[in-house]
Amino acid sequence: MTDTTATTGHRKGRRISLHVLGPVLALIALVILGASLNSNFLSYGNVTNVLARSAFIGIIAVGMTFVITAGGIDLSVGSMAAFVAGVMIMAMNAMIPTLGVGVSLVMAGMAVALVTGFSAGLINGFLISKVGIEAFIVTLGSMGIYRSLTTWLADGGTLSLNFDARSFYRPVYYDGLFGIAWPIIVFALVAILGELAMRKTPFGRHCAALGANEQVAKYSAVKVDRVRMATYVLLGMLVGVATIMYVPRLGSASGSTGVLWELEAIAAVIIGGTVLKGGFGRVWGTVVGVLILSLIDNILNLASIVSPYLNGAIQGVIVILAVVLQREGKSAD
Amino acid sequence: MTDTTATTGHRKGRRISLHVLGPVLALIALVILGASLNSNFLSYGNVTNVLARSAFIGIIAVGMTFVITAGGIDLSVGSMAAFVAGVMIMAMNAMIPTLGVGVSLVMAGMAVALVTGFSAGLINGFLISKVGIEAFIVTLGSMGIYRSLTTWLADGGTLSLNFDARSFYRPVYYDGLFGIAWPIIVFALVAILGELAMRKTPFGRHCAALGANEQVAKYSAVKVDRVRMATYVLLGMLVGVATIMYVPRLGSASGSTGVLWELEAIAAVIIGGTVLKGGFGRVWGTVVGVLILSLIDNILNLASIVSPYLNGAIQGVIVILAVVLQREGKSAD
Amino acid sequence: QDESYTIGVAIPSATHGFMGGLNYHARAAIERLEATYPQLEFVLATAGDAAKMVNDIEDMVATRDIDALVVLPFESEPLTSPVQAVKEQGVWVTVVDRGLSVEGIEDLYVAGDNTGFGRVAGEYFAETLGEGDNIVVLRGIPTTLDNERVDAFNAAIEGSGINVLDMQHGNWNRDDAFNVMQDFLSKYDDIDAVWAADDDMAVGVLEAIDQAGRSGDMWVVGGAGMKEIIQRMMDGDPMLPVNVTYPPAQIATAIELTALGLVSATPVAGRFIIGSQRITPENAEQYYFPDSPF
Amino acid sequence: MSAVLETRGVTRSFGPIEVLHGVDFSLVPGEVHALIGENGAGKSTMMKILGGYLAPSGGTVLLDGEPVTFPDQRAAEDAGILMIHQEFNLALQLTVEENIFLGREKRRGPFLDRRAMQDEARKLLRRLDCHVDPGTRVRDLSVPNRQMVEIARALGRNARVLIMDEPTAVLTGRETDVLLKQIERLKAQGAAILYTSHKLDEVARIADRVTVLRDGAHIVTRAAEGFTEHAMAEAMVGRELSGLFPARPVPGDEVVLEVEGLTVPGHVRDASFKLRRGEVLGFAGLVGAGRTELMEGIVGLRPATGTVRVNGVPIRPGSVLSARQAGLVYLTEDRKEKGLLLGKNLTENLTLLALDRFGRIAIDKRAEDRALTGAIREFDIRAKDRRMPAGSLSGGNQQKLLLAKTMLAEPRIVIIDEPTRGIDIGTKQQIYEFIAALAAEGKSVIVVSSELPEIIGLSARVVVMGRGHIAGELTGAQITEDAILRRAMGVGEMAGADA
Ligand SMILES: Nc1ncnc2c1ncn2[C@@H]1O[C@H](COP(=O)(O)OP(=O)(O)OP(=O)(O)O)[C@@H](O)[C@H]1O
Ligand SMILES: Nc1ncnc2c1ncn2[C@@H]1O[C@H](COP(=O)(O)OP(=O)(O)OP(=O)(O)O)[C@@H](O)[C@H]1O
Ligand SMILES: [Mg+2]
Ligand SMILES: [Mg+2]
Repeated sequence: MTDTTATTGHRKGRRISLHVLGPVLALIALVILGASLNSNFLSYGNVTNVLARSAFIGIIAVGMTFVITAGGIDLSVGSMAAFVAGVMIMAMNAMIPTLGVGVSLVMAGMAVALVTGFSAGLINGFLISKVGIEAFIVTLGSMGIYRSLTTWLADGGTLSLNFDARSFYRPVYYDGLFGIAWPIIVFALVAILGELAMRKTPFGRHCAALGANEQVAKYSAVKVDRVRMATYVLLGMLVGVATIMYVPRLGSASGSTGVLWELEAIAAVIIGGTVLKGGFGRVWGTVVGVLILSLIDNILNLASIVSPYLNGAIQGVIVILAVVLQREGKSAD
Repeated sequence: MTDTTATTGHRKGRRISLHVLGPVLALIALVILGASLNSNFLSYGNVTNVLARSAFIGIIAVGMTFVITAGGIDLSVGSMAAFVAGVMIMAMNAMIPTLGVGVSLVMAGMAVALVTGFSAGLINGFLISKVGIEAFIVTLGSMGIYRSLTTWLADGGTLSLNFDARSFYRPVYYDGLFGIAWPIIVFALVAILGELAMRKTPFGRHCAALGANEQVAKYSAVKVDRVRMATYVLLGMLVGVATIMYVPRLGSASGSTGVLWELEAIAAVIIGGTVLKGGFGRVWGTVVGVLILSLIDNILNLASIVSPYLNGAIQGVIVILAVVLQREGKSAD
Repeated sequence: QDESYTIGVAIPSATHGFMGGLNYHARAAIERLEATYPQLEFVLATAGDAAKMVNDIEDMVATRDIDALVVLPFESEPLTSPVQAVKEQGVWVTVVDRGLSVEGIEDLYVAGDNTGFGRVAGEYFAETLGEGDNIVVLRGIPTTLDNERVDAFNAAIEGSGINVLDMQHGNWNRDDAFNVMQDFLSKYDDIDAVWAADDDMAVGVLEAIDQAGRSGDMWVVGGAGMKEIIQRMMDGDPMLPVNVTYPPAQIATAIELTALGLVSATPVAGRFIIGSQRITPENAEQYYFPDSPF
Repeated sequence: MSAVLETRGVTRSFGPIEVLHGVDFSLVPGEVHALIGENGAGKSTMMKILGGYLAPSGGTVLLDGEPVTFPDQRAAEDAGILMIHQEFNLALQLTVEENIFLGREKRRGPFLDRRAMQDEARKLLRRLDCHVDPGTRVRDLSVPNRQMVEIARALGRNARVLIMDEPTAVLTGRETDVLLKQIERLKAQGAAILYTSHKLDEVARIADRVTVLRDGAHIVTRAAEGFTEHAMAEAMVGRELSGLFPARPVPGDEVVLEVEGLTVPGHVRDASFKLRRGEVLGFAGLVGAGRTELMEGIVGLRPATGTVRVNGVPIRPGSVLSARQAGLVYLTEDRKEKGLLLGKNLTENLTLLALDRFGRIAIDKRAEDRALTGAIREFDIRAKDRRMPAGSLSGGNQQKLLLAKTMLAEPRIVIIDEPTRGIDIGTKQQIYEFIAALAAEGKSVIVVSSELPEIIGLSARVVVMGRGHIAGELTGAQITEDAILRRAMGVGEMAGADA
């Protein structure tokens, strides 16, 4: 067995470079492709659009990186986002009479979103780490639960934020600082903090240890349950943050909000080089993964070279190709 | 030493029993619930309906059990089923002028379905085991590819089997032998063969070994790549078989055929007690899992006690509850 | 008299605004009818795909002994044989909106007018725009229904010289439409009008245009008369000159007619096509239903 | 007699580093050939090359005089070459029987012949005097029993050449005897056996020839006859060795750890003992006596009832962290599954247990680096590259890393389960000195070991366990192999005890 790991170790030098470069190369290739297809691709407006849109999935995917690194999975994030958005909108609408439309209303809304996300994450985390149910099942279940609660809250339709409140809140998506839109700033902040947490803090280490070998983590005095729980709670909070950025964009939420976000977030994490079975995670890789996924969509819209029916196929091929570049890393898993 | 083994044996007995009983208990509880809600629940008609419709997901889930046991995952099965159905329908329509409507047409259609499923599985398997790309990514990619190829083949609409051919083919879903519908017979056959293959053949053992520890399997002269490939090919073939049962039922395929089947199949496998990270699989458990999922839908239709918006939530809760019963098995993973 | 009936209602689940409205109207109609006619019982099932809808219908027949079925087929082709089988068991069948692929199965057909939906919009474009004007189109989820609408739209603008720059799928979804429109705006400097083919998508499109600061450059035609959009039209929003009806309330009509047919001797069989109307700021008030979720 | 397996000038590099430098070696039928050397000398690497698990970077391997390259495992197995790995090669989720026959399943028609396999598995294990049920999952076996399964697997596959990499490292004397008997039997049947062990007495007992490796180079091959243990040790280490055990430190009076009525369900009944400041307390017993489980129960790794007091203060049951905060730390016997993260680098492994010492919010990487430097120096960890994953260290060096990891937590009481498993004689001496020094500093040490000489040489007091309870306690001159074994087997306590 020494050999095993040994061989891997031997390859590692070479692999790490490819493992690291793979997604980055894919990203660069996409940027070049985009720029050559359309001169507006690198325009300020387009770049801002793509980055700002990536922010929701991106913020969630950063949290997902921790969950997956610690050997878990969360399928509920998309519907959790819809639910959090719905609750936030309803709460804000309900608070207008008391708080009026203003900063305090927005702050209260944000607090509601964070608390709801936190609680949702806590419930997932509790069922997984304390009750001990397989994460896949818990989050598959809660995915259905949040999705249908949202539809129910919206009475099958759309929950919309009061028009005045929305106009007041809108700049949180569309404005920014020094010409950089808020969602981009928040995403960057979350990514940087996430990267630091993963690489520089005991929490990040513990996540990786837990995902690599739970027994070893336990024998090393890591509070396994607590760390696992924390990953889900963190993810829930980040879903809350993503929602705070999402609601001012269109001011509404419905049962179809956030459909398939979970898959996109997980895909971004894996494309970024995090190991699906846990034990190794890379936040900046996730950011690259998110950007790759957003760019593919953007380029397909900008290019219109093929039948739109085939967009999905092209997406699929590019995703696979992006990962082929890092296939040398296979043995690491 | 004697003490030791005795203890171990003792523990095992308790654990296995809960692990085993969990899903079965959940199934029994659902049957009792259903029967108490509606007197027609146990009628021949309803039982046949539920079993026959479980057959598609069930047949696929049996294949998925092998893939997951061997440490893999396949997200593409739903869209693969749509694609196979589309190709089968187009092929049958194209062959009517030469073969006429008759047994030979149906046989030819079935052969097309099997070959298409086989090839699709082979491609997945090849990319995963030979090229060495993460299964999650390959099958996420091929999920998009098959889905959009189907839409493209159908030109955005629906591919329909020629009406005469459909009338001829229809009994393959609706008729049966000794009052048992064909899909039920085929499902039962697939399940029994699957159970035998998993428990009684070297192939099943090798799947488990591969999922448990790839290096060990390799060092034990198991042909790791070939076994892994075989699981995906088997799954592809079973998708073909499921499609053969599906087409006579609905006679058509479109981009929305088989949406979320992958999630349902995976959920059935996990509910049945197979370990998501590989190393242990149980085909009969999967069958129980599939039945649980079908029954939940059926019961929700029987009862109409709640807002249909909340169906998803009830489903989610039941799925989680079904698995809580086997949480004692956690340590076994 | 004291004979009771069960009516099964099978509709797609509320995955986008229009279907949300449809679900709302279905439930509202059922509540109303249950209150009025105690001898009526309803089974409502919503499905996310065609196979699930067939399952639901099978369950209704096998376990609930329905006397009538109101179905809005998720897709026409796959539902045809199962509904036919239901019909053969002597159950009254009402088909809503999307026709079955074999004629003459249903007793009652209540539908919106998909061709009209595309045509009415297209006619407005042809009237208002001329040679060399540029438009972009956001399509729905790839389905036969979407194809019909787009084909009719294309037919209506044919010969007008209007230049369709691009068509992409916005999947009847606000977020998708927002993204697609953002990209259209990056890609094309000169867009005169947008056909968003659905008011949910129109919401996303308007937001994207607003963000790009090009509100003055183009107008948008959505469809199906969502209340927020109608309200904006009533307020005279220049970006929303017209809208086209495609009432989600048609399901209520269908359910009510079916119920009526069971409890009374009123002959209700036949075809009711609810044509697509052009909504203008002037007549918008007629189409404004503040209580509907859509 | 001509060699079955031979190497000529075999080299092997991992990346840029060469770990075997042109080794010539031969193995003839009917001999037991021992390969000895320090940790990291290249024994396992050499064995893996011979066993077809690793390809040499240079030189040739000859089978029956013909050069061969084995494309994979199967090829080597087909040629009758089998290997027992130093680190286990078992799939934990599978059962004993499944592991033994993995890749070689017996079948009847297309189906497995489970009955035949179960029977044969049982027979093989019985030959090793090991009574685990073939249907047990390997995960539920103790480390020594896993080793037995590993051995049984190799025995079951009629080997012409049997390569055994430290098969006895985890076994007690009794099981070792059983194994050595089996080796004699195979030898008599004409098999060639390549054998490694750090227990030089075993080598002297069964080897016909001995080859010494040092730093990847071949030093000498000679007949075992007349090659004393002392000479072997010196040939390995390349310098003079003094006495193995340091002087036993004198314990103080103050009780630092008090275990009272500890029961670990299914494993240990009602165990009570005390540990004093500056004491080295030995725990002896046969395999399965429950020593490991008792220790795991004490530090909160297993559900247990009873009380554990550190310096008079009870620690929270079930919490490893609070045990550690009270200064009580346990070093596991199962380094691969419970000790080290094999895919992670040395630093991450080293600091995992004591991570809170490297910054609460951000980890001080520079301090970690210094800790690694210190650990490498203090424990003589031979890593060719500081960034290599722990799994690439030689077995003995992994054990040293594990020790370093435990010590980094600066425990006041340390429980070491099998401290010198797989460690070469030179380093053993260092570790013994280290343990004695710890005690001399006023720390307390519990040594759980299956090597009686180690227990006897180190401890001032020995607790003997048998069948899940404490069977006796020996101090001073009472501590002899015989006395320990008698208590462990329950002789005198229970007439005719068989275990
Ligand atoms: N995969 C690998 N990558 C890098 N170095 C390796 C690898 N495998 C082994 N080595 C190095 O090769 C050297 C020899 O290791 P080997 O395992 O053969 O030693 P050994 O003699 O068996 O030692 P021990 O007695 O500790 O088991 C060591 O320095 C080890 O770190
Ligand atoms: N995780 C587990 N689940 C069930 N049984 C276990 C588990 N771990 C160990 N056992 C059982 O407990 C018994 C006692 O373990 P073990 O042999 O390690 O005791 P010990 O006294 O520490 O012996 P030694 O230290 O010599 O190995 C083992 O034989 C094993 O069967
Ligand atoms: Mg070694
Ligand atoms: Mg032990």
